[in-house]
Amino acid sequence: MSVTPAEVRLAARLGPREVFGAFWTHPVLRAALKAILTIWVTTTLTFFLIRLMPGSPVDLKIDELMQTSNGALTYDDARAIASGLFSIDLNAPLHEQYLSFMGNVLHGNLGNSFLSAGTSVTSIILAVLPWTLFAVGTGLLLSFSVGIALGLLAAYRRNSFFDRLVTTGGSVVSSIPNYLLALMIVVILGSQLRLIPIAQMRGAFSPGMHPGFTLDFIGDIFYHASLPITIFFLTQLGNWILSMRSATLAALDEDYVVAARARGLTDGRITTAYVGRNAILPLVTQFAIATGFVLGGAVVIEQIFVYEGIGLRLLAAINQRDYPLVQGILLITTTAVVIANLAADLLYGRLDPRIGRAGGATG
Amino acid sequence: MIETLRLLSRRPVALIGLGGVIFFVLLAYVAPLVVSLQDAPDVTSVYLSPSLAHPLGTDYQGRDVLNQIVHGGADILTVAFLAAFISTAIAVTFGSLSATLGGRFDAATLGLTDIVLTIPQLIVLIVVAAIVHPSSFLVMAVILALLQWASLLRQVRAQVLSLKERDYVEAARSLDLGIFHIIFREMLPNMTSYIVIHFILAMTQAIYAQVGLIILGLVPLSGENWAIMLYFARDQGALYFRDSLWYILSPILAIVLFQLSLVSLASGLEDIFNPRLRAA
Amino acid sequence: MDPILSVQELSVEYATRRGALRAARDVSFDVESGETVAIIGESGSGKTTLAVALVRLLPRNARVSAGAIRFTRDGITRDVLRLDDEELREFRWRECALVFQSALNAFNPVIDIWSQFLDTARAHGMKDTKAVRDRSFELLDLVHLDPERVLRAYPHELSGGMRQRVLIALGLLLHPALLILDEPTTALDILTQRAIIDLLRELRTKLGFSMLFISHDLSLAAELADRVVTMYAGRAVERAGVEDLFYRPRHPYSIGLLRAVPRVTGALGSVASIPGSPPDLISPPPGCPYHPRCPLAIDACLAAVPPLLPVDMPRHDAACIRWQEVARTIGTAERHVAEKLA
Amino acid sequence: MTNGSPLIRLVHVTREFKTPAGVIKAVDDVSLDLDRGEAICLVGESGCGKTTTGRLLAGLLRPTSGELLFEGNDVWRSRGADQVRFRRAVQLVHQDPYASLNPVRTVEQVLAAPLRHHRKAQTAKQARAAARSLLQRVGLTPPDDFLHKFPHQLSGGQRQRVSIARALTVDPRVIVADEAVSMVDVSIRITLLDLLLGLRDEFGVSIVLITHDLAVARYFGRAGRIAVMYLGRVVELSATQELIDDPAHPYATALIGAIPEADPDLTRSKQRLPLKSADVPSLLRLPPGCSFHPRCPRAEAGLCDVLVPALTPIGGTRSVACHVAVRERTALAAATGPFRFDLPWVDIDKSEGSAG
Repeated sequence: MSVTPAEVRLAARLGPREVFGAFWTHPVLRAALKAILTIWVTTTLTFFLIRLMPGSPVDLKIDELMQTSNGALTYDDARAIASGLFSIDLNAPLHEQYLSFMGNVLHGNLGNSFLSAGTSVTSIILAVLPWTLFAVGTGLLLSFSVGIALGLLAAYRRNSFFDRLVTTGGSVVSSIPNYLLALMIVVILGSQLRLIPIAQMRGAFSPGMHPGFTLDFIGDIFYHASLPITIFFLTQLGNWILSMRSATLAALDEDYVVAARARGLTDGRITTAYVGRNAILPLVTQFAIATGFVLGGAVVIEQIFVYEGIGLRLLAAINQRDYPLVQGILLITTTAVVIANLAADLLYGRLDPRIGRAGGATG
Repeated sequence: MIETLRLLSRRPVALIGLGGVIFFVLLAYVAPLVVSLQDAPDVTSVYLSPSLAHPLGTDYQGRDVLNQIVHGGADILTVAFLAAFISTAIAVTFGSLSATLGGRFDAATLGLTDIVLTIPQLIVLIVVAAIVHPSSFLVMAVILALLQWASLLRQVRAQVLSLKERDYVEAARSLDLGIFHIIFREMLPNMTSYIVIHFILAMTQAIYAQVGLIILGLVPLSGENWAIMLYFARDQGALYFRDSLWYILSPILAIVLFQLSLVSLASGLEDIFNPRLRAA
Repeated sequence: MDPILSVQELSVEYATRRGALRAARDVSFDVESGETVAIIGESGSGKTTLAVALVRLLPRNARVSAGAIRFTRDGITRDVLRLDDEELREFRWRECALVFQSALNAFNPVIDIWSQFLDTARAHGMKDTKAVRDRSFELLDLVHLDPERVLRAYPHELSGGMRQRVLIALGLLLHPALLILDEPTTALDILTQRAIIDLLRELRTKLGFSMLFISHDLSLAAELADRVVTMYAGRAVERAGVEDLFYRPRHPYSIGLLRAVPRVTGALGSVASIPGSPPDLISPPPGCPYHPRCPLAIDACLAAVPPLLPVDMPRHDAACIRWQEVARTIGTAERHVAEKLA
Repeated sequence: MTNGSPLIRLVHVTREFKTPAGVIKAVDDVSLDLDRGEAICLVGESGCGKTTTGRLLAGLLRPTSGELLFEGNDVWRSRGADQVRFRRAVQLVHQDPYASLNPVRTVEQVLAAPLRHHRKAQTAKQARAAARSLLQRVGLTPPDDFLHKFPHQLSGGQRQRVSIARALTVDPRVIVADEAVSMVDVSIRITLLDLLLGLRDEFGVSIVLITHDLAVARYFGRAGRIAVMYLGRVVELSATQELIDDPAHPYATALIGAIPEADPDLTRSKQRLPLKSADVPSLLRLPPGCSFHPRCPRAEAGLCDVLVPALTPIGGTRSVACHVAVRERTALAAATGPFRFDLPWVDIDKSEGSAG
């Protein structure tokens, strides 16, 4: 096969930027690249924040070590001990510290916790992360499905009493910060009316329960997660209702819906395949954004309900200055959110043929 | 402006929102000038129920709750306003620059924006706040702003991109009216409504994040504010006492009502500025 | 024999903040079997409102305030305005298919074309997928498209002309007696428009349905129509056979429209716009709505709305009290109205 | 009509656009001259490059290659005063009357801004007086009824008149009207066209009317020329009446034949040139040779699908870019073809490249 001059020129120009450019234009690769870049930026940011801030955790630890030893340790001794604790060589130049840190991260080694020496950060995270994902995921999915149904209904019965009730209620509840709603539940339903045994519901599951696929255990974890789930459900519900309502209203005005009615399609088919399917599209992307937001909110919620998830652990780590753990948790949550976004991107491509089959140029 | 107010007056929700916002601004900035701060503890009157002397009861140290509510708004509102201002300024400046300059600057801004949008912002905020320990309004506002400029930037950029292609902007270019005319006379007036609405929503976000951080105790606690009241209410276990109801509910309601006012004002304005409604 | 479609004194109102907007008023016309009727008028003349009112697809803020729509097929006459929801659903598309102005937007963007054919067939009780498929193939062949490829495609993968043809094929799926086309070629290029016009003419001869099409484009009416209804400010102001309307118009507005459109070939003639602009439909002028723009208007034109009455030719009606003056200036055998008027 | 010094010239201008799916040539090797006071129409279907050509003429787009000359100077190489002079000399009237005026500015603001900016009016009072007379000129009378109106208070036709008045604030030499009447009501199109023609007669303004509607082009350009474009190229350029009566390019023939006429006898008896295909090729995948050959009933294998025809003079004011038409018409005129040497070799390279 002969090589045309054009191909030679193309080959010569395949520098990093061209390769990067090619990635950037392909939708799936682009989403993946963005995901990796996001994780890298967050990780790097926290690395430098922890080491370079005035009064950084490393300095604080050194101070703490010197103080607790009542002068027995010199600054250098304390620094050496801190070095070991952070599992980085504080004497090495910063870029080497950074490279070795990133190397460890790539190998899945997030270091060890300060406090419980010898426990890996990874194992701590693995113990608490599922509970948060369970509560957040259940709450989000519930609010998403209920919100979509109510939003659709509200749009169909535009300006009815039901519509006003649902939209006003939804927007009021969603403008209340979720942790304040949590506080109100604790105060009013828990302390004042004593309808909910707040103290019993702490933790991810009851003491003495054996994890496993038993009905008891599953019931128990739902019992313990019920308050966080309720909060995530209630505070997200309004957003879904309002978004779905306006997306449905927009879809109802579309020519293809009028055309479908002109074709005599049944209302059921029009609602599901013509109105609903198109209205839900923009909400898929919103779902990913909501994941990040709700996961962040979980920190405060878990604190209020004392639910043993990653948020509670993160705060404990912050208060105990267990920085490797803080860093690890941040990395993992970022990854989780980024994956959710990636999934949403890919799902969107599948749901909307106009995106998925890019390149099929119109005439 | 007058037109806006006239339209506003026809929307009860927006009007209630506007009234609420004005009420809270007066409460936070003017009322403290009238009512002096009473922060002396009085152990004989802990957790009193509402009465004429203490319309909202007293706290765990016997201090008047209403007095604290009056004095506890300014900090929250100031930080929220500053944060919204900074993030809006960043978003508008870089969003329009990005759209106007295009090329690598645009690509870089857009890439960064995409990344910031994907990061779980509140968690990063918690970690950053824990490390930085923001002790001044400005630092606090900057940290909050740094995490919320991204979505507005994308929208401003999209707006400018679309405005740039409008026929009337092209006409202004070909009439050689100059870049200042194009930006300040042709484009910005078409974006103000949009920016105002997002400014208001940015304030609600800043309040959400700010109060959350304070309740978690991640921000140095000094002075009086609604969020600090809640922090101490939790810290002192007031959540679990039956007679502390008003002490806890007061700051919660203050924050919630202010948020609600902002949100209804924003949605009212949105209705008003919506060209479809306006044309009708 | 009864006409397929008979519209009598139809009025449609939109509720707006400023008051009731009367988009169509006392409009009457018939479509006979096998006949093509064109409704022409400018934007705001109420012609699109009329089209959607015929299959009761008006937007929420609009309602039919008076009149009757009768549809007759195989000796059975139905009053469309009295059909209940289920009867109406069955009536739509089976008796009367509506081909929309913008064919791209008439298809659900996230479903492929085959599913949209199937949806339509199933909604009208055609359960046999194989039969639907055969019928779709047959129709797409008729409109000169590759059925295999088109049925698998999503709407955005087809060009504007192809989508318009697919929509026409879909319109014929259930053998309707009447095809309503709303500005069927407005968004299309000239050569594509020509292909669609030729296609419609060919299909009409082959399949023998009636057509009602709605357009601002006089030349389309000249091409396709047997009879023409001119609309102005929501009213039918003239109703005539196509030759009568183009060569022997009896309403000053029809003349104005004819003079406003230059020809590409043939004599250029005298071309001129109609002075002024269409009236506000919420508070229209008293009397004849056209009088502020009409060169022949007299005081009597302000007194009352002129009814649509027969003029000096058979099956030709005009809503103008001065139609005789019009006839005097135009004559009865004039080829080019515009030249005569110059 | 190239009488030595045309006002504006496009010389072998090409304009490419990057799209996600690849680079397209919206305008490919177009040359066009415009004299003082001339009315020329660019006609073609969507995607033919007529709008891009108009924007290139107005200096709003930079050519990828080729030159735009204004009074003999290369606009994109000139600086300072020359460039400013050119900018104001060419003004645009857009298609969409609902998008061409800023919704938040009154008619007076729209007209006063350029008057004040370019020192044609020193005070607000002078600007208002000038705005009044401009409104009068474009037929918006009495002007005081319009000065304080916002665009949404005007009809489509009135907005187009304001757009024209706005263009006149800087005393332009050329007005490029891009589909300026296609979105206004049928009944008032002719007055708008007459208004533009009046400006030409009164001030000697040259006018480029871009339109998809040959009937409009014929009316407007009855004393001028028409350039027919297809997929980025000018395929025929002729005096209007000649082009209508006797089109040389098969595409022009097909187009004229295909247009329905507002006259039942005329339109039903029209001669039509049937095409081989109704599908317009994508600009991304242009066929080699003449881009019309896959649809052209007169295309010759081995010629039309290989060589790109250049726009070639065939006598009088006429030029056509068609191998077959050029051969027939020049044979008719008993002229031998020196034109073969005019074939642009660059394009032949390209067509071979894309064929291989």
